[in-house]
Amino acid sequence: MTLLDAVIFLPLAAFLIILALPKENFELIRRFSLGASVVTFVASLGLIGPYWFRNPGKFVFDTDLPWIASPPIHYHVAIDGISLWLVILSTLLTPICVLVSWRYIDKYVKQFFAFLLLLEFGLVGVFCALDFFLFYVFWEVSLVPMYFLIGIWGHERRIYSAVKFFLYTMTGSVLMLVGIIYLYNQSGTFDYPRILAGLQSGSIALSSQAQLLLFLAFFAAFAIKVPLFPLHTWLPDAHVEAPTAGSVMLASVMLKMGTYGLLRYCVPMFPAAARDCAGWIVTLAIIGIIYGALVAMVQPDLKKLVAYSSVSHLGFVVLGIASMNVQGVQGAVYQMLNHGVSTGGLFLLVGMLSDRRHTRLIEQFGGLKKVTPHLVAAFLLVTLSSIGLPGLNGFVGEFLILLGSFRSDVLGPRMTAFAATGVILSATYMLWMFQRVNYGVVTHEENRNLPDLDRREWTVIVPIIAMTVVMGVLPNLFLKPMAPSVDRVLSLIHREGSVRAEVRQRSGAGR
Amino acid sequence: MTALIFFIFAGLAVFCGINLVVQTHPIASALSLIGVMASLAILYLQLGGEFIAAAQMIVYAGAIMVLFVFVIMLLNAGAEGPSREGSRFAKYMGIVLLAAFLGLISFIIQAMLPASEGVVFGSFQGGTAAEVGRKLFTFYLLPFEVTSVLILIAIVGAIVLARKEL
Amino acid sequence: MQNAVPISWYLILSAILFGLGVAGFIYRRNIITVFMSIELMLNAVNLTFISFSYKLRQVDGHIFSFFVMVVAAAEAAVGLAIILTVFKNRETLMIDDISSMKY
Amino acid sequence: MNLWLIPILPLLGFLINGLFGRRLSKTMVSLFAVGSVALSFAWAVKTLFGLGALESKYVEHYFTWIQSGALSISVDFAVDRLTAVMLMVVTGVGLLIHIYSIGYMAEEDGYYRFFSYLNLFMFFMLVLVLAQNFLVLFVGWEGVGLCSYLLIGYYLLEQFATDAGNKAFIVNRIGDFGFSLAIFLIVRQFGSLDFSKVFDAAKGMPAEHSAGILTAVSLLLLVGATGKSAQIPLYVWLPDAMAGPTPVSALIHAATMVTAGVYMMARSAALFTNAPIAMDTVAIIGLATAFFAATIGLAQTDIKKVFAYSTVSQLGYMFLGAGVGAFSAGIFHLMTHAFFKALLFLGAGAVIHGLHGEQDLRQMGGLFKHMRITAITLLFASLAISGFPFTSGFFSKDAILVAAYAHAPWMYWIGVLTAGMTAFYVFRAWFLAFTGEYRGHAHPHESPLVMTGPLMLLALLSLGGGFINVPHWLEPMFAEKAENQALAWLSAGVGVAGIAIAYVFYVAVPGLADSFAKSMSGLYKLIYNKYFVDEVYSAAVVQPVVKGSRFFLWRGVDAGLIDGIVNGIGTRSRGIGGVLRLLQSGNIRSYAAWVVLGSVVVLLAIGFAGGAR
Amino acid sequence: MTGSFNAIVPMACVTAAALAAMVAEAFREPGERLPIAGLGFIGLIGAAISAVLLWNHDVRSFGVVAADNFGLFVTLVLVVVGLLSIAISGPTIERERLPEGEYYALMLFAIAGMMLMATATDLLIIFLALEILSLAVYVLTGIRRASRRGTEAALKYFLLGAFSSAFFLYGVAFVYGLTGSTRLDRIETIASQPGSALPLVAIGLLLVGFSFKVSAVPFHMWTPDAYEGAPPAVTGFMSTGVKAAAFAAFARVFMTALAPLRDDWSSVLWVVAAATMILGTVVGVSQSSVKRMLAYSSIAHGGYLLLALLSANDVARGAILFYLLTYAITNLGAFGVIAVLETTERANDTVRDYAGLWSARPALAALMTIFLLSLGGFPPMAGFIAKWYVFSAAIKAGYPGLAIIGVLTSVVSVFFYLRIVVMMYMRDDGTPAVFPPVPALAGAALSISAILIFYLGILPTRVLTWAAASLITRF
Repeated sequence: MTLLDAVIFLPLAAFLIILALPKENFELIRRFSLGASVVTFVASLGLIGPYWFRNPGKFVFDTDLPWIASPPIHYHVAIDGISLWLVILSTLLTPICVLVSWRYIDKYVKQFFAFLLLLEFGLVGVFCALDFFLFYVFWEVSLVPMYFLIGIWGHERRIYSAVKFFLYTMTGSVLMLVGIIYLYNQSGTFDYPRILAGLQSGSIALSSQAQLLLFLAFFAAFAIKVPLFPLHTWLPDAHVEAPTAGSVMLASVMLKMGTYGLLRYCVPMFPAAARDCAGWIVTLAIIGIIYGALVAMVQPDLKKLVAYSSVSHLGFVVLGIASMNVQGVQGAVYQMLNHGVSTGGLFLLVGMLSDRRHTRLIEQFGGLKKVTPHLVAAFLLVTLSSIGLPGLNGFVGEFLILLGSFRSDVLGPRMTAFAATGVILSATYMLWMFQRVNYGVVTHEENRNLPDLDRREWTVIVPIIAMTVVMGVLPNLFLKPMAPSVDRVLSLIHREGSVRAEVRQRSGAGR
Repeated sequence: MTALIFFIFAGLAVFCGINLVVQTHPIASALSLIGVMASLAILYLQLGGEFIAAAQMIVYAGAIMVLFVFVIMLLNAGAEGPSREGSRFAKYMGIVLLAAFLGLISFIIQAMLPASEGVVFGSFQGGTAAEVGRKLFTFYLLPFEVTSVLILIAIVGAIVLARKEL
Repeated sequence: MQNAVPISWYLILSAILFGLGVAGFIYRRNIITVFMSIELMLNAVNLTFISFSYKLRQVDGHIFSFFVMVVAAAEAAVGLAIILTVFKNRETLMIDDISSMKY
Repeated sequence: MNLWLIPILPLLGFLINGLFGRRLSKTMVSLFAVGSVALSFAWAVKTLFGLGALESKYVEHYFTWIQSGALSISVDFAVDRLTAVMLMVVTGVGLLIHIYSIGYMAEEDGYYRFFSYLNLFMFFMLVLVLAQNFLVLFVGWEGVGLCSYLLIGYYLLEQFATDAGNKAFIVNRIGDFGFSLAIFLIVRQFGSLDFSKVFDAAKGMPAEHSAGILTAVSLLLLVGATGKSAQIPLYVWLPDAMAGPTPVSALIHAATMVTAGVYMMARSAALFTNAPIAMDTVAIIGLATAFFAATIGLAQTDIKKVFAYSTVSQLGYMFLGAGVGAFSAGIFHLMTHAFFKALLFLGAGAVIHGLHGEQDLRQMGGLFKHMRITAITLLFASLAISGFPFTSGFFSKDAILVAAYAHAPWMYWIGVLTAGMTAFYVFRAWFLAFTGEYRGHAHPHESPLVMTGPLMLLALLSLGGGFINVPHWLEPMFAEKAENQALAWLSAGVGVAGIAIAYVFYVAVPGLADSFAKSMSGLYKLIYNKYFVDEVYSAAVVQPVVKGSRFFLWRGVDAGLIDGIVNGIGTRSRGIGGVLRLLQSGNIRSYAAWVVLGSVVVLLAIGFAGGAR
Repeated sequence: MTGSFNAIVPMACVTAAALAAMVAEAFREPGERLPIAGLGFIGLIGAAISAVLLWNHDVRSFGVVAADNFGLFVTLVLVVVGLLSIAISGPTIERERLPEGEYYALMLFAIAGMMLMATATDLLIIFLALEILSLAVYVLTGIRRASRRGTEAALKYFLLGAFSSAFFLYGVAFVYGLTGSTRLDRIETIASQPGSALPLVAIGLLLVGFSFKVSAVPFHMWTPDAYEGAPPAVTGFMSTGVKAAAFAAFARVFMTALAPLRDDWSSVLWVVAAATMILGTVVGVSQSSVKRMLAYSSIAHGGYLLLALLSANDVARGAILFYLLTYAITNLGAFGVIAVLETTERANDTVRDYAGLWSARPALAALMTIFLLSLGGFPPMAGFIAKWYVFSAAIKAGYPGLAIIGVLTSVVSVFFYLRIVVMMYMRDDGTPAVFPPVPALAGAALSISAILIFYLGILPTRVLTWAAASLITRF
């Protein structure tokens, strides 16, 4: 029983306890969920320890217990410098989501918070699991509560969106399931490190065609989750219809399951196939970046705009991963966190606005700066972080990713230039939106007396703001612990001789 | 002689079978079925099935068919009316499928037994009541007991479904 | 015996009768006749058993057809009871009328 | 020497005012805002004195910012002679403008907001100036852009102000796009972003290797510089940026931020000088911008717009200077421009302030008697920008023009022509505002001392700033030459001629200007409407992108195609289901037929599989 | 040839219970309430105990009944089916005023028949067992005599069942003719001789007969109608029990006796399995009656089982057994919820009727969700492990294509399971539906099912080990 186990199972325990709480006592339920999630968060901070002090680069907090005897399925969890931050991101955002739902959720309160904690359990689990079977279980476990969060507490078209979300992601994940089973049949184990070692040593021999198909099976699941163009259309719907907490968890953490999967499983296991497909992946990612930005620009709905911006931002992450060098990958991981913080923050703020006005249409706002200055100030900061202003978090990620892709042999300068236009476009749509919402005169009477941030909302937004600044100014706090792990992943990716020598030299210079 | 008997009764059986299918009144069909059964009983006898031929007449034709006729009478079932919209699929596909099915089975039977021996009356005499009884109560004891349960179920079922009160 | 009938002819006869049973099932519209078609099919099977029994010089086939008869009797009891309840509910024995549940 | 104090002080001012300003009195806000900049200025002065002659670069290392693989980017500040000039300009002019703003902004609400943004700007500008590597420079670069955005949109009730802010930011982003690609290229080539390392490596490169890569880097950097310094084709944001409060125009859009491009090119001189093609491009862009902006300036009626186009034009000069290799002249002009252009704007601000917000020259006139200090200080600034002998502009502009002549004489001639136009339109503005009869309806009054004080100080600098021999000071950094007294006098003469023509048009023979404009109405309209560049951009880029995104990408591809396919699979499979369920006809006979069909198929298939055994 | 009687003890227990139920009913005073269901429980538990005692002993009786682990596992599954079915039958019997004694007796007889079918190693016994369970289930289907749909369902089921039995029997006849025996061991011996002349027509006809009972496409036509018309408890019973028994026999025949001829039947079964999975899910999507929808889902699940059967490797055997167990629990749970919700006034059978169930009966809605998600194959529910096991078998056997069809159809199937979930949780408008109270016994059964689903989903090792150990004995 390590600290990690505690972090994984605390939310589950809290979930079960909430189920036992009396359903009329809203305040108790809220307080309990808050307490539980905060405790989880604090516990998860302890996970940084080994990375900060010794920085082994390999998996720590390793727990490997047999779960199902035959086939040999283990409860095998551990984290490295990459998953560490994603775990912390999940645990950080959960209490925030609890807080933001405090008053907004007024029916089925108990179930809401229960689902939220169950979701946390699933998400944390996904990032820690090292057994494919376990991974898949967590993967799907996280799906169900989100489905309910959207479907029960969402807005008008919630059902369509919830079902779309569910089916879309499930389609991908079942293909991954086939891949997992196939891999098991070849290797006789579900243990990720062992499979990896087998693939590396050649003791699990796969034809290149099999590798390609397996890669695609895994890729399908992850690409839908990311989501990569053109598999993204579930995302705007789900985001728009979800309650604020749902949108936040979805955008901030759930999408990262896809990119995390790519980085952890897809590419390191089948580097050759990944390299073969890299051109396509990169093309899709770049299309996603530009396309998402352009479509975001013309959205009339705030949440939809943010949702499409996620498509764009996640395109950057995929780009970073596909560049397969140290800057690209570090940037990708960093951008995952950034996007979690910034887009999470945006959804929180948009949620606060729509709580006040019960609409998310941009044209229904305008002139808020005079009415709710604090909220708008926070909004501005988060917007700036989202468009990658240097000094705030978004910049570091985008910089590293683009740098990585620039230096990568897969992408190179020309592709990178295309991708970098996304930076221009992001400024365009975000600032335009910001202007329409906050500047000008108040055009709708209803907006004239909106309340500014209250104490609870301050509590929600301050951590986000703090994170944007800290991550922008001191990125090394985060980069340093992840660096050895990223190096490990990269050494896996570049393990075969198929990499052209000059390329290796070039990326070696940067390492 | 054997061949003659075969042809007569096989022909009768097929005729009655066709009649069963063609007749629109259930009583006519029932009587045709009894005809088939009787013809088959003769053929059974020819193949050495003394016991089974008797059982065919007593149990099948005698008991089961009487039940049928009884129900037909009870329900006062008349001739089928003019054809109403039924299953067009069944109507058109049926005959094709049937032909295919028959052809297949016959082909397979021919292929299976290319040079089968001729049937000689009396060359197999294992079908006597004694033989049947001996085997039935030793080797086939369990199935025999099982059928008792089967019949019990049939009784219970029939009662449950058909009893008056409730 | 030159003019003896080969055993396969018996089998083909049974196949024809089986086919006629199937035809009756598909083409007859009165439920009772349809049910009788099933009996015809069972008879055809019985003939197959007996024929094989002759060929194998075994009594087992006879016993099988005896069991088939028992089964047929049981089926008849239950089946006719079901037909009775259907008739009570609908006052019809036309099989095409019994199709309220579909799709 | 704690260089970090220089930018951090304004940042503190920003934090205090930004977080608590709402609750502080205006006095306190001004105290923190101006005080922090004053301290920063003082600390800068003290530091520079402490560092003395700055024979070599002085570097302070603080912490590693980004460490990724072998690439390590640290937050370092450095001072060399170039930085020293910039530091003084930024903190000095910045301080004056802060003081001025106390008066100018006194009536505005959101006072604290203004000062906090201004302080934030100072912070980023100083970071930009002090940066010792490209990325930190980039931080400052984007940061000042942000502040520019915020301050342009300061009057946030006005649609055009916030539009202008967006435009500024986005156009700058286009420039930054190039800049960031340049940074990537530098990393790829040199493995570092540290100025010393990169420039040493660049200098050490054999020419045949260096030309291509350095040209590429330089051109990309140039893209960034054109964005920030409002050069063709990205100048369009600057005139609109005048929507911000006037002190902002003075500080950001005249004196400091817009010159960042020039500074950056001067900083990267080691790259540019080895890339002749890039240098020529810089010069041509600068020259073209100078000329075209000047022509536009001829016909503007908004006093701030006139000065805005003049800023664009003057920045063109600086580019020209850089492009012909006269970096020190460029920086020199940068400094003098900071003085006189800040003064022009502040003076214009004083006029606007005195007229309660009126900016249209046609609504002014005869203001000399109402606001003498403003008029006189503005006159000095106008002289300086016109290159009137022995004013600051005379020295710096001529340094550039002389260098241009040495590079290519035709550049010189265009430059001189532009100088004439500059003199003309600046004095046109001055005459229209201060001479003749008052045409407006407000009650003009002179500004308080807190505003006129800075004006007077800047007037002094505009007049005497030319005697600060910046080129000499920068000599160790940029090897330079080119002295030609005759040419200098010639261009000064053209300037004086421009002033004279303006006098004729607007004072001596009133009405001449109008008839002249009428006689050339086509050209006039073209110029008055700034060559319709904004319209062309809008029609060629903005509208297609927005409309295309809305109707093609969003409605078409996203909702139509992709979701169409997805939902299509859904409805189709439901449709298939709907068709297949019809097989379930409810009819027993049909079911039986299916069973038979199945049997036949099974038998046939098994027959085939078994090879008809 | 009699040998030990032990192998038939489990079914004897159940038969005895059935007889006891009949006797009890016969001696019941009008209006008196007797715990007849309790008799059923006793009999079933007796069967379970005897099955457990027989575990690993590989006893056989009469040469035709083999109490090997495979059969015993199915027996235990059938015990579970029986217990749950009886438990959820209460509301229907009560409401429809059905003859309690006969109802339970028939159900127990059917279970006995199923057990016999699962353990039989002789085609004749399989046929007789098939008839036993079929006859009982026909009657149960039509036991609501006054219901038009119930009787129609019974008629359809009966006629088609008898029709397909004839096909099956015809197949048995051919097998007999060619091997001189109906015993599986004998058949296998002959089948494995090189150039064996075992008639393909026999295989085909047996396949048709079994396919009908497991409602594989295109022999599935009776299923939706019969499931819709029968009382929900009976539907649950037949969708699980009949399926389990039929699959056990199907597997026993095809995985042992006809295994040597695998090449001949595997391609047909491939197509049948694919068609079954696809049709079951695709048509299920367009249903509005919950029972009908679950009928199609049950067809699809049959497809997954066929996939395991087709794979015919050691994984597949365990997979079939585990799948049968989880499917039995899950599906009975779902039908239990339906049974509980039915009222005399309202069938509450359309998807729309489930609107607002969550606010009215949250526990019931939660249970239904668990059942549906398990049917959809979601971790950590048992259905996931089961599906995973099946696909695992398929991939191992070299049928990745079918496995992909399987996973994709399971996605589609999730769509229609979700429709119910959507209704229960997300549609809260409209008039509040009237839902009857939940009887204690049924409620307990449903809760236990849910717990079992989680148990099998989270800690499946023990049961998986049993299932994996249940090899079909070679004779």
